[in-house]
Amino acid sequence: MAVRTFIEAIREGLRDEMRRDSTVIVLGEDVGKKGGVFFATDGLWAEFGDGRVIDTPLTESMIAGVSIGAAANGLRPVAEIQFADFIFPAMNQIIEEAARIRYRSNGTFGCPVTIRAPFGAGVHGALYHSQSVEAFFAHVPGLKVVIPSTSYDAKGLLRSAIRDPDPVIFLEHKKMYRSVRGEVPDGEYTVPLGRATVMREGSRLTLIAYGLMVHYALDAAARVAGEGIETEVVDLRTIRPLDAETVLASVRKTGKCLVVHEDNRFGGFGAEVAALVAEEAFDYLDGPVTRLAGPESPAVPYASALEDAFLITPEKIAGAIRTLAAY
Amino acid sequence: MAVRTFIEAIREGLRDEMRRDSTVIVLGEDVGKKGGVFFATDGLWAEFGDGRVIDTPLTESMIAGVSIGAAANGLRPVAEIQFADFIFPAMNQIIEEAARIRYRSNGTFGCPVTIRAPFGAGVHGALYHSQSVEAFFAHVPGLKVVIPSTSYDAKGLLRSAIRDPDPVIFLEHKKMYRSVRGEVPDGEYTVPLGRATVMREGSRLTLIAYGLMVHYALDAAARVAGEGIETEVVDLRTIRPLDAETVLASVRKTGKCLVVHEDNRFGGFGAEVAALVAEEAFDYLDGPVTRLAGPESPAVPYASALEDAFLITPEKIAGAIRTLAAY
Amino acid sequence: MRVYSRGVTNSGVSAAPDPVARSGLSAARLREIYRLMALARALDERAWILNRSGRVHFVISAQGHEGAEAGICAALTPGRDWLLPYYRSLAAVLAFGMTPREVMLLQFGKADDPGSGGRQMPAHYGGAAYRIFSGSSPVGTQALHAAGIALAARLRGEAQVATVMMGEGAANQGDVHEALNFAGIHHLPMVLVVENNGYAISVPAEKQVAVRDVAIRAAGYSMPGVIVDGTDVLGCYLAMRDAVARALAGDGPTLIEAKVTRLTGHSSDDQQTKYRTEDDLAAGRGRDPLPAFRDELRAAGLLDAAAEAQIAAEVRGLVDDATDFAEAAADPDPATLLRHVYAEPGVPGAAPGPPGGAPG
Amino acid sequence: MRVYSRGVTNSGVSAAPDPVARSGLSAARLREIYRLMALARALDERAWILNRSGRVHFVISAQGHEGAEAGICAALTPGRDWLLPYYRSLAAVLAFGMTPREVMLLQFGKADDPGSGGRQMPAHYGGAAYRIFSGSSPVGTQALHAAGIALAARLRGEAQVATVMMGEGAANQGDVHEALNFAGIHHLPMVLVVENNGYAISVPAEKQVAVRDVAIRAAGYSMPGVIVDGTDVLGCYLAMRDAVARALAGDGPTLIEAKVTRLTGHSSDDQQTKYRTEDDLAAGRGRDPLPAFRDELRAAGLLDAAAEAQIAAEVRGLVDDATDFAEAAADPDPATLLRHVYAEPGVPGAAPGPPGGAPG
Ligand SMILES: Cc1ncc(C[n+]2csc(CCOP(=O)(O)OP(=O)(O)O)c2C)c(N)n1
Ligand SMILES: Cc1ncc(C[n+]2csc(CCOP(=O)(O)OP(=O)(O)O)c2C)c(N)n1
Ligand SMILES: [Mg+2]
Ligand SMILES: [Mg+2]
Repeated sequence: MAVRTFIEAIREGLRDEMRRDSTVIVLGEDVGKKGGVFFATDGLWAEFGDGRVIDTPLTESMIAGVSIGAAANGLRPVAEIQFADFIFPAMNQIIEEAARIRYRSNGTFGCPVTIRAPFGAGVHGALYHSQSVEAFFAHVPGLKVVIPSTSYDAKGLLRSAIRDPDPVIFLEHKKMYRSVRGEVPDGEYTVPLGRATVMREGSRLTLIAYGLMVHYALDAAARVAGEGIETEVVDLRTIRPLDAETVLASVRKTGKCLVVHEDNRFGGFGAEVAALVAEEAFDYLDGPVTRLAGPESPAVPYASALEDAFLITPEKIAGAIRTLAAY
Repeated sequence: MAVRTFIEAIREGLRDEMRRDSTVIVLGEDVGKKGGVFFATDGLWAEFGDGRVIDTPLTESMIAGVSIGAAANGLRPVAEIQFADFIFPAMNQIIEEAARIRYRSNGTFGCPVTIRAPFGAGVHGALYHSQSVEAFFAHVPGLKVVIPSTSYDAKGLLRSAIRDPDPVIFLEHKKMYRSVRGEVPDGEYTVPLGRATVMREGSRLTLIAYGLMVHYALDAAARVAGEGIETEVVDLRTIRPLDAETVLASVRKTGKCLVVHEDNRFGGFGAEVAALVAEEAFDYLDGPVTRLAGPESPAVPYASALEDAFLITPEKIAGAIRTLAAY
Repeated sequence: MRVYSRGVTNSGVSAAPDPVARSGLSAARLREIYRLMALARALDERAWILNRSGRVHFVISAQGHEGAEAGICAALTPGRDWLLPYYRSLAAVLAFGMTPREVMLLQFGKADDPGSGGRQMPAHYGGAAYRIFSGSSPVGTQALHAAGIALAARLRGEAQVATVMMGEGAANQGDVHEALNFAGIHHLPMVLVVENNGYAISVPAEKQVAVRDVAIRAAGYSMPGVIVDGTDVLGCYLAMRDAVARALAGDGPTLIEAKVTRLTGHSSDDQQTKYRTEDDLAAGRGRDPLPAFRDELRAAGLLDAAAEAQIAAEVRGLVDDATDFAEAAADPDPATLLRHVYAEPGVPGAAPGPPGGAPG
Repeated sequence: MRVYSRGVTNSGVSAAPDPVARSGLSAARLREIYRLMALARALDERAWILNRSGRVHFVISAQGHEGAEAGICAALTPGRDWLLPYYRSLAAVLAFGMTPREVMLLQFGKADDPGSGGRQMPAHYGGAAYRIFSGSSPVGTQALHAAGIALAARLRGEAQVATVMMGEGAANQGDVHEALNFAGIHHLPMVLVVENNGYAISVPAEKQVAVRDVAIRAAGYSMPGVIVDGTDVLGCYLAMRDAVARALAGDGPTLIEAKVTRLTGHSSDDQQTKYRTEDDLAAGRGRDPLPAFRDELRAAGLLDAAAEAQIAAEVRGLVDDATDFAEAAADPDPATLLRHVYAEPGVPGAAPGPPGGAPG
């Protein structure tokens, strides 16, 4: 096993799938010679050429829409949206088209498209290079939404996403690209979509997270462990379909549930997790299902003082754990 | 007081605001001579002319974007999106622009734009003339989202929306346009944004709804009242900002909460209400917060047999009330 | 910008008025085209009767658009080429092989509707077996799908043309601009057919399009822009024949604007007298492609009374049969409401393109 | 399509090489334009130094674009007209009245940044006092805002021109097509300035734009399309002067494409040697508008060594002052994180347009 940064794992996943399946193409802004603004596609253009690694015009709706058409005609496009913040021009193509093609055609057309996008804050990206967009897509039947937190999962889930016959939104927290590293097997492996994983076992409460927040949650859990609070940390990995079983099994065991995400709280994905738990694990709960999430600001401001005030930190999580544990 | 259908109340609201304030303009597809596909703007073109009632090209992003610019230069545009299903091309303008202009400019620019759109199913509209889109917008700080259920509220809330200094998404369930009627005062009145209202008092459980579902909820509440189940029905009216006080006060009284909407359940607006209640009213709950919502289908199918299977009905609501009441 | 009009051939010289000589199509093929138009018209008229008698909820009509579509599709090769239709593409989907029964199954929303199993509104065509890509209601989106389909064909080195149809109102959508730009950059085998009927529901062209001719925009994407008269079926055919040749030669896309007329209200929910003058409506009726093409064939001696009567009888029979068949067909089973949200094991759900092809 | 180039005046006849005669601008005004360009350049260079020394997180550069912007803005009337800039519009925002201190406050993300109070990334300009509309990062959206601003001006019968700037990559966005179409239909007083520097980050123009000249697209919206050389500052001025006259006369919008060069990487995060050849970079450096304009003024005897030195000193002083001022300025108060999400009582938050004007 080799140690890989998060971004290296993604790059390898792309490369391996392109080698394995000649119908896989990559398209997006600057994915060619430059190799992507975060270098996720670095080296692919050199290896696979202009035909399969396409530098597109600066038009996100086109990136999504052309991917849909190409998929209808036998390809498996992996589209990159340069920043998740710029996915909104493609919303119509993703929600009205990609997500509904199989349904509206009664199963006669499919849409095997993967759309990758870096999301999340903490890198001085300001209002438009920091957003979390998962809630918009998680709500849409017909889509799958994947958010890995480790190098291993990033590669394994990406390969599954590319092979999946349905459209997958694959969100990568950009702060993890170089800060997260971990072991990745050299050979073929995949991680199935739709399965959460317990990253740390605990008895006192369940903490549900995904992406970067998993790392912060583990950090927080380690801090409070010294105080005798044993936190179980569940990494959702795929938020649609949600692995309700794993979530509920954990909460039924611990009796308490804290959901953490960086996106703003109101109508965020945490609401779904909380609502699920509140309904399905009601008899097991001995404390309120609690959400710790980004503030109700339209976006993340640039100035460090403001950005810091916005961000979720391990300290804030530890605080929320303590409060809930003490309930 | 005159009796008005829901659509008449909206039309009068538009007309009265245009008469009151010469900066109010109306724009959208077919809003001019035709008066809109549902006749919401009928008569406005004849009264106010080409300058203030603008038939736009078939381009929703333009409708939203031009409204934003016009608002920056002193107008108060009321844009119509012909069907809520067609709002997705405008998502970028609404979410990235309208919702963030005040914030990003530190309060030096505002965005007094109202965007009206008919939504909802039950009129054989099939996949693309039936959608519920409220969850997408309710999640976005900077936006307000209004969904009236009565003629009185439709007019009063629309006037408040138009006068509001911030962008308001104003969603009208199209099945109510002609089927709902009610008294509307002749003179000036408004209904404040952000305030829910208790439509029926009850002690056994709280039912939270908005739009058409309020009527179905009242119907269902009347049915189960005969069985001794007294249901309190709360009409949210504005879903962002949410009147958490009214919701929580009701649930703290009844101890049980059922949320109903037509949109699909997963990540729908009901999740936010359920999560709020689960967290803030935990100690008062004597039953699981329950959601009754549309199925996880990417849209509403055309054939009546399928559409009927999709739709929420008073019977289904009554069933959910009975189950929760019996908990 | 090129204009194909009667009396002008492909190569620009003055033509004999004879349709066979002008088009290079056989008399039999020309009668087939006429028959297709007549069939489309008859199916469409029947749908209105069904609607007005309360048997179907909704009709959106192809009347006035049949000539352009029939001419254009005559230059395409069903089975090889792809069609991305819109709701007025009835003649086109018939040309691509969809049967009257299938059209009526969609009109009634029945389980056996091949494109959607009764899920889509009438006129929202789709048919994997015919390479007709499933369409949605939001207009213009399918231009990008056409570009994607063309890109895949090109990558595999397969000769396929992706033809996408829409109204002039839809052509203003951002997606169409982005599709033309992408297709222009990559010289994709794609043809955009804009059926300009002068209205987007009630909004006249002057208020929706900043130019008189949408075709002029083609120059902005390095592709030919062509204007054809939608009542000149063979002009449409010739324009498309050139566009297809260009596409297959790797020279890239073409934008064809067909000037057509909308003979009905926008849909069964629309009353067009509210916003169109009687003069305007009369002018429209004068541009009906069906009698125009019939007269052209008659004048050239290619259609006699007997042939006409035979076609009329055949068409009537097909429409009656399709109506009866579809009306009697089974409704979708409510238990299928949640099928095909995601791929199901054993259901391929892939387009007919060779899935395992080896591009690059 | 019109082309404004050196030696050709507005009216098409061969011109005297004298800048004053060619432009009709006074020698003092020409020196002012040069000073503006030099100031923009110096501020920009300072930002890179600050970035490379770790004092600011991010720079996105205007170097190479100053000539086009300075020339264009010389034809506008700050206070009356509106600017919808993009991240390379440093010279334009200075022309509209933004001060070097204000630019640096934005660069450092300080509380007193007038456009956003430190909330926006550097180069995301805005300033209600200057009629500079607050911009976002998603490219192209501001074209629609410009159309809306122009619409409001027209409705009130006020003489205002809305000028919107963007790169040639951004011009492919659907929003830009929709904005041009709307502006064309309504003959709005709007000018779209496309600053074509041949790249969208790393993607060369051939892969992002299907045509060589974006200006050709203007014809598709019934407006003039104009090409100007971005090193020809007065050509840019003349083109814009005509566009402004047209806009104010009610004749509608204009699309001006300025051929410019990007002298730096896309931003401080980009290494352009990875995707550009040394020849290409050298050619770009040869098209720097700053020495070109300086030489033009020198040659005409409008700028002597003393004047040049004085401008240089002045600019250095302004940049030093702005840097020191901004670096020392206060950071935003974290307690303000949730302010201005919605209107606050007492904060007007409206644009400077007359809010109560009586249109129609
Ligand atoms: C994105 C979107 N907005 C609005 C509509 C509603 N709508 C359906 S057809 C139509 C007019 C279309 O006009 P045009 O494109 O000219 O086609 P025509 O019907 O005239 O053939 C409109 C506004 C839609 N289907 N999609
Ligand atoms: C909608 C959107 N997609 C992607 C980006 C990321 N991005 C920022 S600038 C840029 C390239 C812009 O190129 P161009 O418009 O030619 O302007 P230039 O930077 O060359 O002046 C890209 C891709 C963005 N800001 N907005
Ligand atoms: Mg039309
Ligand atoms: Mg550029």
